[in-house]
Amino acid sequence: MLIACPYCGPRDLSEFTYQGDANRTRPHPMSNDQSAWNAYVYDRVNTAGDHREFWQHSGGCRAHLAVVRSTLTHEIKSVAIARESMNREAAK
Amino acid sequence: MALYLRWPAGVIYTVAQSQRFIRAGTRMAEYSFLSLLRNALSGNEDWKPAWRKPDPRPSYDVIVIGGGGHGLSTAYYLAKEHGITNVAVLEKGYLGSGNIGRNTTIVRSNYLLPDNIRFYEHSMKLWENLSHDLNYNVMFSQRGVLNLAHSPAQMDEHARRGNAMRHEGGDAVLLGRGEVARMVPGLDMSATARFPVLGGLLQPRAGTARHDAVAWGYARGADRRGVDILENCEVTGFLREGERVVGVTTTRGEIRAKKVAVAVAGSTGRVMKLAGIDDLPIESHVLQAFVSESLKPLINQVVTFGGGHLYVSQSDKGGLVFGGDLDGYNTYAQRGNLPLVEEVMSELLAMFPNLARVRLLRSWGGVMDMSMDGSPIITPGPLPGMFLNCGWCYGGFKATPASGWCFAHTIARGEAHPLNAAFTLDRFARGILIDEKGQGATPKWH
Amino acid sequence: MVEIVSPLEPDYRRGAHGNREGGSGVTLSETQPGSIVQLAAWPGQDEALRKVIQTVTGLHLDAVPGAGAIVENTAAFGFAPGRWLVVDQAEGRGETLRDRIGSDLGTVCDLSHGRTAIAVEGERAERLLSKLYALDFSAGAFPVGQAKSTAHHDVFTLIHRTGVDRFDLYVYRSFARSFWHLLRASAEEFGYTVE
Amino acid sequence: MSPRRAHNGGRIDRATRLRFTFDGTAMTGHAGDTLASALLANGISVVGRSFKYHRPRGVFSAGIEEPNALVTVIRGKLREPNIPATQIELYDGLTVESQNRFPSLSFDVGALNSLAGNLFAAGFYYKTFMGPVVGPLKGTRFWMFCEHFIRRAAGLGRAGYEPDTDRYEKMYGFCDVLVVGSGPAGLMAAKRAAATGKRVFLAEQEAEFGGTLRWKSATIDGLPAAEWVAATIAELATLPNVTLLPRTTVWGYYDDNALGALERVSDHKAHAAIGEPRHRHWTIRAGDVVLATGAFERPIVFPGNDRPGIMLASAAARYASEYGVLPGERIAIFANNDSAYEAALALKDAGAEIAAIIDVRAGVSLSARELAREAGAELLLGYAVTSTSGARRLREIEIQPFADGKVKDGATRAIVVDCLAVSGGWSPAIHLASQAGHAPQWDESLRAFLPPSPTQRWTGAGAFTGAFSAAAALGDDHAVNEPEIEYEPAPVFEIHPTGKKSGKAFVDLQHDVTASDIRLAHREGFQSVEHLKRYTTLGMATDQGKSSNVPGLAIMAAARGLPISEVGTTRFRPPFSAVSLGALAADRHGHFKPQRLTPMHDWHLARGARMYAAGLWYRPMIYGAGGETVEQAYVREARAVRASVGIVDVSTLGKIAVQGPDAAEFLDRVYTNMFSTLPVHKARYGLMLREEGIAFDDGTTWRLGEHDFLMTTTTANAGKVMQHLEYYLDCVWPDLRVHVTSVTDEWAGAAVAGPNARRVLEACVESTGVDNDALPFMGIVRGEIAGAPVMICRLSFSGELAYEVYCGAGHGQHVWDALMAAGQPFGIVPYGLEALGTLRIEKGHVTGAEIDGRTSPRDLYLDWMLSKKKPYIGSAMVDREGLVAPDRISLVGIVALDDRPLQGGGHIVEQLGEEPRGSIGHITGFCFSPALGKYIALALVKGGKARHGQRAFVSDPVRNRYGPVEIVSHHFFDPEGSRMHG
Ligand SMILES: Cc1cc2nc3c(=O)[nH]c(=O)nc-3n(C[C@H](O)[C@H](O)[C@H](O)COP(=O)(O)OP(=O)(O)OC[C@H]3O[C@@H](n4cnc5c(N)ncnc54)[C@H](O)[C@@H]3O)c2cc1C
Ligand SMILES: NC(=O)c1ccc[n+]([C@@H]2O[C@H](COP(=O)([O-])OP(=O)(O)OC[C@H]3O[C@@H](n4cnc5c(N)ncnc54)[C@H](O)[C@@H]3O)[C@@H](O)[C@H]2O)c1
Ligand SMILES: Cc1cc2nc3c(=O)[nH]c(=O)nc-3n(C[C@H](O)[C@H](O)[C@H](O)COP(=O)(O)O)c2cc1C
Ligand SMILES: [Zn+2]
Repeated sequence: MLIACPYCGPRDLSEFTYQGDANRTRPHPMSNDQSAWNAYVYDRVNTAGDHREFWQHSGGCRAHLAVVRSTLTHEIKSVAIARESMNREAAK
Repeated sequence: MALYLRWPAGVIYTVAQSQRFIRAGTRMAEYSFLSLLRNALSGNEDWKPAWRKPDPRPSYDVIVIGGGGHGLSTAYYLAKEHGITNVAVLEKGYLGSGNIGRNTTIVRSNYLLPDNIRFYEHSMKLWENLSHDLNYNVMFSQRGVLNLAHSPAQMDEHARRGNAMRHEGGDAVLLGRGEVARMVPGLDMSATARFPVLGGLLQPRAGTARHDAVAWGYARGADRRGVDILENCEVTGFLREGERVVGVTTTRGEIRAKKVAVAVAGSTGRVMKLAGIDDLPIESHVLQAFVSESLKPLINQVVTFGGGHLYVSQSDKGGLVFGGDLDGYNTYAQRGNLPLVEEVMSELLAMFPNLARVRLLRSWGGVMDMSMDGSPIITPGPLPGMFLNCGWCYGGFKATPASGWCFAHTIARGEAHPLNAAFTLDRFARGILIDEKGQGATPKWH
Repeated sequence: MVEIVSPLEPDYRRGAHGNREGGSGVTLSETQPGSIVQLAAWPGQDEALRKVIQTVTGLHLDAVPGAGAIVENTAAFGFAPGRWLVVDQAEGRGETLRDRIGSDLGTVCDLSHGRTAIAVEGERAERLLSKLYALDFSAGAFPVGQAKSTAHHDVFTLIHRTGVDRFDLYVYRSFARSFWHLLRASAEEFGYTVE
Repeated sequence: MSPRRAHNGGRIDRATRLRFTFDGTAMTGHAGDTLASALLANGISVVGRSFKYHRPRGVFSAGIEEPNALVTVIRGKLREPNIPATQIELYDGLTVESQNRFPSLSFDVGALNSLAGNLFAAGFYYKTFMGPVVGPLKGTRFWMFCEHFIRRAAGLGRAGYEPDTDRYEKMYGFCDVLVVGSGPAGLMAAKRAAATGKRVFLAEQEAEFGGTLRWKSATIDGLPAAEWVAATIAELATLPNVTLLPRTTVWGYYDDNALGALERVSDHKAHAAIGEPRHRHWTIRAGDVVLATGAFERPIVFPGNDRPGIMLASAAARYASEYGVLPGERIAIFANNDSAYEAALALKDAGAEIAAIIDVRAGVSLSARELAREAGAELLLGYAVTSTSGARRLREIEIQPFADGKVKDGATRAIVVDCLAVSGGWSPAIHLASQAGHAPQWDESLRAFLPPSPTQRWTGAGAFTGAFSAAAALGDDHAVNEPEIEYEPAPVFEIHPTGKKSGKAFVDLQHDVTASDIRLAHREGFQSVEHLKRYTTLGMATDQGKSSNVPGLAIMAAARGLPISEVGTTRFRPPFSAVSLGALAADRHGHFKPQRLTPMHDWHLARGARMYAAGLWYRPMIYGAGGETVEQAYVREARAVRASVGIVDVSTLGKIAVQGPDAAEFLDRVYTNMFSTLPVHKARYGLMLREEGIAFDDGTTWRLGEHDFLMTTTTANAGKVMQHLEYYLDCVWPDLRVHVTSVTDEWAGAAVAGPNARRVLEACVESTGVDNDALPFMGIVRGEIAGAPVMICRLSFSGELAYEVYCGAGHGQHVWDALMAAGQPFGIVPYGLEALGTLRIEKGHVTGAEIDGRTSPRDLYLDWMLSKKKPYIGSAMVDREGLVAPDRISLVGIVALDDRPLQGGGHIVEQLGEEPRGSIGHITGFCFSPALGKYIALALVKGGKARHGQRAFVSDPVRNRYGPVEIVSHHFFDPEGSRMHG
């Protein structure tokens, strides 16, 4: 696989660490809704198809990337710097 | 090697015994040395299919989705242990096309946590008699599984595990450096090794089995007890009456059933979505495996590396069969990527520097149902009329007999057997985790 | 000032090594800068931070990922979103920068002891590094002045191309000696000189 | 007679003689020979034995698809098994051994298996060897007894136990266009791409470029094909944008146009040059890939088709044209297509007699007839070979009339030949294109699988695409003169004489899979191609069925009564051809992991430290003071700390700079306890959980400034904690203004501990006081030691008065020396991990053995650290029923009541019985406590505190250690902490 880090450019899979499913939102820290926490920590959509996920460019700039990738073909549909895209989403 | 000293008397005894037993058996198509000989003389023209290829019936008592090891053994034990024979196993491809047909064949019960030890120890006992039970040689070879230790702390961890097994009645031996060196020639035993070998934990009764034979043997066994095995029959949806699951739609038509059991390993996410269950504590990851060209006997046990994640054994055909870590990302593609191939080879050679001139023959991948604590799920539900078996991670091949045995019990009785009582879906919410590796909800690390 | 001891001692052997048939393909040297300082900007402060770098070092950095520059004894380059490394042969640059960078601009982290700087120079430099990193070292893909963050297995490395056939590598100090062995072994077929 | 070197012809260097040995017999060949051509030239016909029946086998092909002629190459003590003789370039001194025979190639006891052929039919082992159900051989014993012999009979070559000391290497390559294969199609693709200025790689698995053109009779632009190749390559070699990679097999096609390629750099040399690797493994990233991998000729299946002397027609022609070797003197051709006629002519030109061309077709093209005439061969149309004879080598073939796909009864005719060249049509080498998983398409006219539609950026060219002529491969730009050939073969894959017993007809030569095995598989229901493969092992040998798969599938299709297109083919997988494991490990062979060294590493070694590998780090375990046992050493070291003062290297602790206006808030979220209240110049012990409420890591964090913290982590978890923090900052709380940076390597650390620790510091620290006021417990000061700036924090892991002294790593040794000198008057002792462990166990501090990823903070009695005032990672889940259950295993102390050592991993039971049963927990760390004078341990035991004061037993069956213990508090020593606060 080749992941196009928005900062570093396209890089080999070996430089990246998969950081998991990006479909989950962490409940509010004060929330005591156990089922929400359980869903956040343990449940996965495990999509067969385009999957939102985090990768860290751990052997590079170390930024986390928000990636959409097909779990059927491994084709990468989009990549963004996670911190930026998270902040953008929060701003919306 | 004491076995060989006894061999002449032993074998005569053996052949006589087995023939007597087989003659006493009821069915015609029994496999034995004599039937082999008889057929050889008549040009092998009379062999019958190992299992029928029936058309689906409109309904069954139980439908088992997934013609892998677990689905097939479930059907077999439903018939054998519970007398439920109006059963169909639905397989989307050819039988055994999933992980049962692509694993590194290691069978062991050297677990740390009591729930796992008991379950896998039960499996081990079933393995020890499986070829007889199925009248199919699954080539279970109890050649021993040796986990190497490379630091005093790792020796202690192995001791903890070995002791845990021994306290549950299992077999485990802690070997010192010298014993390991004698047992496994070729290992890098030099003091300058990056991860010097200090010793290892041996489970003598553990070993390997011929993976395909397990699928075929269970299929034949189930078929002979009346189970319909439906290949090229992909489940495409579930029939529901309210909440209740009452059957499935397939590429070979609609099939109804009183109970529908799901045992589709790496496809769990996809199949359960068909039933409207979108979220499960499961991720699908690819695990690659490798086989070298065929060699004369070189490695006589299953050996695992403690300085990384690697296991290797030699198949009876002579290929070194080995694997390492997951590629480490969600995928449903049965193929991996190159960096992991290189990682696995580095680990193998760190352990066996003599193997650099051996050549890789083939590599492949399987899609694993990784659970959030690394332990399986065998449970009624999550919908009425449905039963779920998944979460096998790297380790479901060895579980094949016990998984089917427990799942059959669960399906027949509607509730878990004590052996699988801990393998629930709600254990995560309740915090009763069975986390063998202590890695938490990060499936790629289990 | 107390001397900074190199982690490469005692394996730093000056002179010519390896296959000498085709002459020396590369030169390896530890450059021992006195200051290696990381600057990290808060979102939106990149521009301001690059200005500070310019005032302090006189180096102008373009607003593109990995942009770098070098004069005499000073180099600076970006290596991650909002992060730059300033390298100086003189000690104490960290303090100067810390004084100039307020907490609303970003942070300063002194890594002068924590990173070991190794220069790889020569005709075969690109080829040598191609053995270690999954990077395209050709001039088109990796122009002079540019920097990249990468890794050779466990050895995280920042690479700054400081010449047509010169690359400055920054590796974590604790890994440096092990990495040095590998670098030398990899250079053997070209013949190499340690300066 | 037999094969021999032709008097002239071929492109070997007849002037250069090379010596080699085969099974100890000295022979010679020429530069340019492969081992296969040299063996043939030496008249060797039996080169190996087959897998199951141990049948004598000869050279069958001239390329990578060789199923038979596998040998072991020997270099000194190193053995390289299963190498096709067709792939070994001869060099002076080459030593090879034949395989799978005992005691010798010409007499092999295993060949007895052949007699029991029907018994050993496909899958026979599933039906027998199960042994008795009762008695001493019940269970798996009988099978394992048989397995012992089966394993020895199976397998091919023998690998050695000697570590391979050769060098392997990695290389990353980047190009715009990667051309795989250098036949006419590949050469043209490379030329065209190069002309546009693109960066081009041209990879060819063989030693020479040119593919089939090296031995084809064609002329191109008036030049003999081989000369045209040489000219083209010479031209490409001058271009700066072209990289030529001979001896480089592209073996794997991975995602996003990443291809694996194996370059055999020095296998063909007697000695590698200095620094030169044996193999180089390339990862090539290509913008586009051109697959020009050609095609494999396939055999026809007929009884007795495995005799030495029977080979592929193109191979026979190649031996004649390229190597000047005649594979026989009197040769027959057996074909279902025209291409073999060209081979006939080549063999004739090289000096062989072409006895006959036997073609299953009733009629052939005019040009084929012309070729047959030129070859001087009798043309036998509508015939098939139905049996062969000859002991070690082909002597005679028998033919019978053949029509409508069947052998016709009637007269058989015998033809005396010493070589039979067979062609059953061609299969494009679509392996790389298929690896990504798409199914290849069956082409009914070519009777071959063609490449699937691309899933990645590749295009195909030449024979790979089914365009089999050189003219097609070269395109319109060149004038090609070659025989006109019709490539559509007759749909005949197997000759199956009915009635008479005519011997085995092999499909997979290496694995001895016969046509009747395939029919048996069909009969038993193993009809899917994948079942067929697994049940019979068809195509699973070292050649992966390159020439045999299609005939095998065709036989199954016929048995099922289906067209081949519906039966399909088995899945292609990497590698395309076998790759040395050494090449894949590359530079990590012999250097698996880098070593991480602290700045004081050399000092430790010089002081006789025994080092301990902790992850990638090396740390002193004990310092060897002449002949001490480990226990004596650590007890001495620990005692010295309690009595006076000791010093330990703590540079390996993970250190992370946490900086920014929100740093304190961030730490409040990641630690269970509060950090925002920590004053500047103070440190605090912190505990981190995972979201699940399970303990993750612990360590002290120092507040160096309002916005500036230095976090320390355990050595083992440093990387994980760093990643954990980065994840939360990037993905969960992206709004926080915090930067984290790994500074582990920036700081050297030394802990000075013991009642005299302060005096040691007083003797060497300048620019700051270190007395209780200036430096209270958990305080931090900055100063200098011997001119080097230092940062000192007073904290204790040992329970003694202790300080951690941090300085720039490059000053580490300098400061350490100064501390040692200052400690001299107090008898300062350097101590290692064992003593460190001893001191911490006496104090009841937890480390990795207790924070093992399964324990909750309550299990470790760290609930006092769980803040009630704020949420933190894990706070929401730490109270789940499973984590607060009373029967969880919790931290306790253990004292051995029998004064014997305990060990980590030993279990604790309430009663000792016959059998070890009833574990209630296990020991996590143990030591001889110099402070208590007893063997003590920490343990995780069900019920924890509630058991204090109880009697129990250690039960450690794997080490055969049993004995009474007492369960006590884990705070063994100075529970009030008076010493460290003092
Ligand atoms: C490379 C590798 C190495 C391994 N090594 C080991 C090992 O050494 N030891 C060990 O114990 N375990 C090992 N495992 C794990 C083990 O193979 C699996 O856990 C186990 O085989 C899973 O159970 P199964 O056999 O029932 O799964 P599978 O064989 O995968 O069965 C599931 C079946 O369900 C079918 N299916 C899916 N969807 C549908 C549908 N919609 N309709 C109908 N059918 C469907 C699939 O086609 C498949 O045949 C390994 C796994 C892999 C991939
Ligand atoms: N019936 C026939 O006579 C017949 C059939 C097929 C091909 N051909 C001949 O083949 C030629 C077609 O040209 P072409 O260029 O397509 O094929 P080619 O066979 O001439 O060249 C293919 C080349 O690719 C190399 N190769 C294959 N796989 C490789 C890999 N994975 N890595 C590296 N190298 C690899 C081979 O070693 C070979 O040199 C014509 O000359 C034609 O006459 C003839
Ligand atoms: C234990 C084991 C041994 C294997 N040995 C061989 C072998 O000797 N030769 C071979 O070609 N493939 C071998 N394979 C791999 C199979 O050919 C096949 O790749 C694998 O079962 C996955 O199936 P797939 O490639 O069709 O997806 C082996 C697989 C396993 C699990
Ligand atoms: Zn990046």
